[in-house]
Amino acid sequence: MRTRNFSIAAAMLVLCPVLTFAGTISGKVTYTGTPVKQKPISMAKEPSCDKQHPIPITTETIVTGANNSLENVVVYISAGADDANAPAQAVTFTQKGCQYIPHVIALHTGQELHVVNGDQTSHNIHPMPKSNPEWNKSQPPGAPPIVQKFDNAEFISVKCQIHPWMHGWFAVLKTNHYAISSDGGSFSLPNLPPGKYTVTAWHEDYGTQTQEVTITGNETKSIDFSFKAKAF
Amino acid sequence: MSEMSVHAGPHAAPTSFIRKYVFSLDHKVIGLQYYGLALAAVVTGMVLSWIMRVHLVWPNAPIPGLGWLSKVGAPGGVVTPEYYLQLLTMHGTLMVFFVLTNAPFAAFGNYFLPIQIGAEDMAFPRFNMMSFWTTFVAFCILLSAFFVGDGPPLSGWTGYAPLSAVGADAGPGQGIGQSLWGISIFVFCIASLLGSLNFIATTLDLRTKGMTLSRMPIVTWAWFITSCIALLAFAVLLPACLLLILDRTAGTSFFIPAGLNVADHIQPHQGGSPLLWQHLFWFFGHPEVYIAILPAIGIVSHILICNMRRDMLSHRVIIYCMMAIGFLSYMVWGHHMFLSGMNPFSALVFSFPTLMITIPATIMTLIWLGSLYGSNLRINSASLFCLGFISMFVSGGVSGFFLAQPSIDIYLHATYFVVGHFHMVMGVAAIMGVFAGTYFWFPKMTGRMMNETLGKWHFYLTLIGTYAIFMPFHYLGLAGNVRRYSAFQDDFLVPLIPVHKFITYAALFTGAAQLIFIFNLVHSRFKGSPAPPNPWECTSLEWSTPSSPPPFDNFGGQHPVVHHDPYQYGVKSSTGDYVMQTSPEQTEVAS
Amino acid sequence: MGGKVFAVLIVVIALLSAIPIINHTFMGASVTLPEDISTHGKAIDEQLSVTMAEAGISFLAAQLVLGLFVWQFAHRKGGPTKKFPGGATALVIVAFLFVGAEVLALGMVGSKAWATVYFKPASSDAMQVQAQAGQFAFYFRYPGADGKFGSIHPEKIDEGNSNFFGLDPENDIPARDDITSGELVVPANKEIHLMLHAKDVGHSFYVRELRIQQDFVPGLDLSLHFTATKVGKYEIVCTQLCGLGHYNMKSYLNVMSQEDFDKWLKSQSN
Amino acid sequence: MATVLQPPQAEFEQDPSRQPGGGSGGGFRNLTPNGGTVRLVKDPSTSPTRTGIWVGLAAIAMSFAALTSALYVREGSGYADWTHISLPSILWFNTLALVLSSITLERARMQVGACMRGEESRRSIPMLWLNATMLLGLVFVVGQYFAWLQLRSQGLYLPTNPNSSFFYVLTGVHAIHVLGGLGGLSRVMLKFRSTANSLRRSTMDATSYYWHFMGVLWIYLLFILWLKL
Repeated sequence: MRTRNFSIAAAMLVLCPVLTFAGTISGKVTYTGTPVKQKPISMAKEPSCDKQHPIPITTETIVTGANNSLENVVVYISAGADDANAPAQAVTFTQKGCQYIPHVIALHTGQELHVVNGDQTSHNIHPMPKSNPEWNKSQPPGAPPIVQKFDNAEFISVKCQIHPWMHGWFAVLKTNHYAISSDGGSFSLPNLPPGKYTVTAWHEDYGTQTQEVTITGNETKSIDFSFKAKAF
Repeated sequence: MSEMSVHAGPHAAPTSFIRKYVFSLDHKVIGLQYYGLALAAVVTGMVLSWIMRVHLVWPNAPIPGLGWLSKVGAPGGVVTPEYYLQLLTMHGTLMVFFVLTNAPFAAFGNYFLPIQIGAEDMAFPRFNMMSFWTTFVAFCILLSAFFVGDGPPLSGWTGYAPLSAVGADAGPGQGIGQSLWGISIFVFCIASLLGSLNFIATTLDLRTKGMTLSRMPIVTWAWFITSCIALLAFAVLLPACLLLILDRTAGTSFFIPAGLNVADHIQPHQGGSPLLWQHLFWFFGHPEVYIAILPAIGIVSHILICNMRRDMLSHRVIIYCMMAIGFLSYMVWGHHMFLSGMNPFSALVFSFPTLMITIPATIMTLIWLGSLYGSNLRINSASLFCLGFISMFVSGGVSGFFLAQPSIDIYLHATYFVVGHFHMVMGVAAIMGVFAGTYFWFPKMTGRMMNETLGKWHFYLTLIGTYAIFMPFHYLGLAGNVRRYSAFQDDFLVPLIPVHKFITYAALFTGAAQLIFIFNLVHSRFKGSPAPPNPWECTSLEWSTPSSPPPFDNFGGQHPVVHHDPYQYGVKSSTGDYVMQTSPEQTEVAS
Repeated sequence: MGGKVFAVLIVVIALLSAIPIINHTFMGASVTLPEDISTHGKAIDEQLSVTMAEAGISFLAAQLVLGLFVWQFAHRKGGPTKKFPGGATALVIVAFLFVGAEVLALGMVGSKAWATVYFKPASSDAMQVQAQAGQFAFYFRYPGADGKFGSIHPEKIDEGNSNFFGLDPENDIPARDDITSGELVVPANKEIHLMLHAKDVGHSFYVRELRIQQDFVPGLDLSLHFTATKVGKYEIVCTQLCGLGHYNMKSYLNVMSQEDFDKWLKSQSN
Repeated sequence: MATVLQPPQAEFEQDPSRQPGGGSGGGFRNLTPNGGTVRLVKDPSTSPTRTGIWVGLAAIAMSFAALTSALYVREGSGYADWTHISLPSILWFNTLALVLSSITLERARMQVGACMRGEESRRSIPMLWLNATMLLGLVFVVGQYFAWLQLRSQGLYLPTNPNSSFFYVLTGVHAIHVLGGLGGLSRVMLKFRSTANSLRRSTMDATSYYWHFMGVLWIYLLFILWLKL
């Protein structure tokens, strides 16, 4: 997961002085109950994308893995970590096959976001923030990346107006300590200096959960999050 | 309103440059200013149409320089879907309001109506000046939309609510851009009202001795009838724009119904009626078509008579036809709304008067053709464009047969058939009238002749080009090609793209041909051969002025006296085969 | 000289322009009109053909006469002008009698075709389907087993999560078995009663082969009814400017045999 | 090609001053009669000002017709938000003021006419009536403003409901037109007071037609508001 690797790298930059005692919080996100079946998406109206998906893809609101693991959950330090600056590197958000890749990205407030169109058709990127200015731009094929920043932390729903099934999320955070649960719902927040942390897990449909974790010295604390699946 | 009384006296000739050429009260200068404004607008509008045509057939091709011109609208020079619609909206608005309303009506009307009735100036010169400069302001407001926020509006020149009313949620340009559009049209309405008021009062009150209503040339009548139509039409669009602006800015709900979810934003409105906007707009919108075409009809008849060296079989019938059309134009607005949820019965109610308009239109055409028969037709740039006008008027007219019938409209509504129809009948035809007028009156306006050879080439290329562009539109429409699409992706549209390629080439070609005209205009203005006082041997008053261009008060401190009906041709007289309206000479009309 | 050039030019242009019309009218080769798959479309097509014949004839006649007269009378060396036989009166009478009668006839016949589409409401046993148009897609929904549509909550609309109509299955029982679809699937030879609902701005429902076009008017739920006679897939496009994605706003009308349709409906409901 | 000719012989009227009232077409001459002293005009012939004012009033009437028909369509739009609002009581007082102002203006017009015909030398009397009209006009406009305040105090603002929207729009647009009338009136007074005495009968008449029309228009609007809101 590119975002995560890079966030580790970023964290290293920030934390090199205390690297000797760097703790790690890692764990797994799971769900209980039966989540609603994700519906297949018909891309009939966009042939160039349709032919890229011989098996129709489904909506990505709830992505589950083996043994009840839940993916696309943003796990981050909501309190306790030093409020580092935004890293210089940009986060890239790609539109390919009329899908957002990845479905959820996390970035730091003020960090550069590059939106890239990898398709042969025009896309329209329309984030709907609450506390940041809203914008709505189209991107023809071959057009340069759209470069934007968000100054306030929030979770922003993103849509493509031309292809209404395209839906993604920008998790704009005040910290560089974040991870997005992937393959098997696992996550890991490395390079944490000793201290008391609040870890928050956010899911676009199931909401948020928090846990208190204390890191003393060079250790790896493991915590798990478990969300209750909604019937509808 | 009582403003008008004070200026109604003959005003002294100005001396300062500003008063002479900028804030001039002289109807001739104001007419030229209108002409210049229309020229600026038509060039802009044409360039926009070029960009659109190119984008349609090469959707992903970067257009050189465009990326620099509009970073948001065309990143890297590739036109975005919204930018296409924004260009389309601006093209329509510029052409309909600032070209088709200004050039044949305001420009030529201002210059020649007072002269043709033997007056020193308009009835209210200061109103006249205000009306031009208000139009200019409207023009600037509209163009400024290119440079604000995310660009001009994208809801088309008809600005259908709620798309035009809900604001930025509806897409790029629907924020401040759309507001500027509304304000611009609002201001334009005020200007047009002042203008028409001036035309009407002038025609009714400032006619010189002997210039009875029945002795006014056809074109004077055309301007007069047009100003009557415009007065009522713009008086309706004005409040409509006000309500639209209030919906956008003050949170009222005239046009916005409840429970709209636009781009995941629930709109804080309720109870408005989108159809209300359509009714108000088209009550203006359809008469507007005739505001564009009637002056052209007048100009063409006037010039044709002079070049046929005979009166029309009956030029009065043409005037009556124009009146009939003007009257009918207020009973047909619903034919734009057959499919927008009106009571299906009212569709028929609107359909019949629409079909009725065919009758006066046919009568006029027959009179033109019948008058050509046995005439001594002179072929020059002006008369050629008149003939071109007739051809276009017919071509665009017959396609009206189809659209006037609700049953066929079910299939053809909102296809390229409609686009072809109105571009031919109100776009190209009216513009041909303007070209004819320009070639015909240029000697009077500048004292120099235009180059005839260039003029004829300009005509032939324009005629071929415009047919090549707009005839295929009809067949695209019959194939169900939907209009206002920024790209053709649907399975049934892709096979039509070659036709669109052809049209694009034709459009570029025709546009290039207009450069001949621009060159001719500029070159002749300075280097053209000096014009005799009455180069076309025409009878109406504008050719009786002591000089070309006419002196400040048109007739050098004197007042012409009119003795004849406007078109005394084919007679034996001291001057040749015609008698000036101002000449006391009595002759037998030999016909 | 100039006159003759114009005359030739205008005649050539007129003939070239009219070739498709002539084909359509006299050779019976339709002008790119797609095949009609509706029960009411025939009347419209006939009306279109009649109109095209009349329009084509008047178009050609006018252009050719124009060319002829210009050819004949341009630059005659002076001399008295000839008057058109009958003069203005004759022409006016001709216009009134012929054109007047023609357009009136057109109007009358045409209004019959219009009436077949719009004047009689959908029959009671017509299959009810709801269509929703929004920026920039069509969605369709079938009432499901209970034959009732769940109510629409605009604020609950979430296309990213396939809740196109803003249904609330949690609290709204009829909504639970509603079947929503991205394309309009209908059985052949059965009357469909389509209820149009606009989510945001104005849109329009246009299927060329069905000879149907009707606007979606926000706040005003219109409805139309049709019977498709031929199995196949046909494009539904939006013809009312609705925003930046207008060109891309389309869906499919999928006409199936009754049994295929039942299968499809079953596959959707579970 | 155009053959070059001598300028055609045309007859021109040499004496620009013409007696007023020429039936065949007007011309500026009618406005500046022999001697140029405007006061001597007894019965001014048709002047563009008179025509113009009627044309202008036609346009205004059309605009308000459009607005009121919009009101009817909006009411019939089928959405149940057409809530009755009670008209501010002060409107009746304003109406009275406007009607009175029309009467005073008519009085003033007669007096001015008398002055112009020289039958009345003192200009103070017409001025008195003109001032009265001016005052009543101002009373009306201020009264309308108070009417708005009354509505606002009931929590009815422009966007509150269609009825309040239409109330503000109709009264607002009308008030703007009345202000225009007041402007015209003040110009009439200035001209009448000025030593040059450049006031024309047509100006006086046009202004008063406009003013009366504003009164009639207001009564029509009041009726619509009373009927519909």
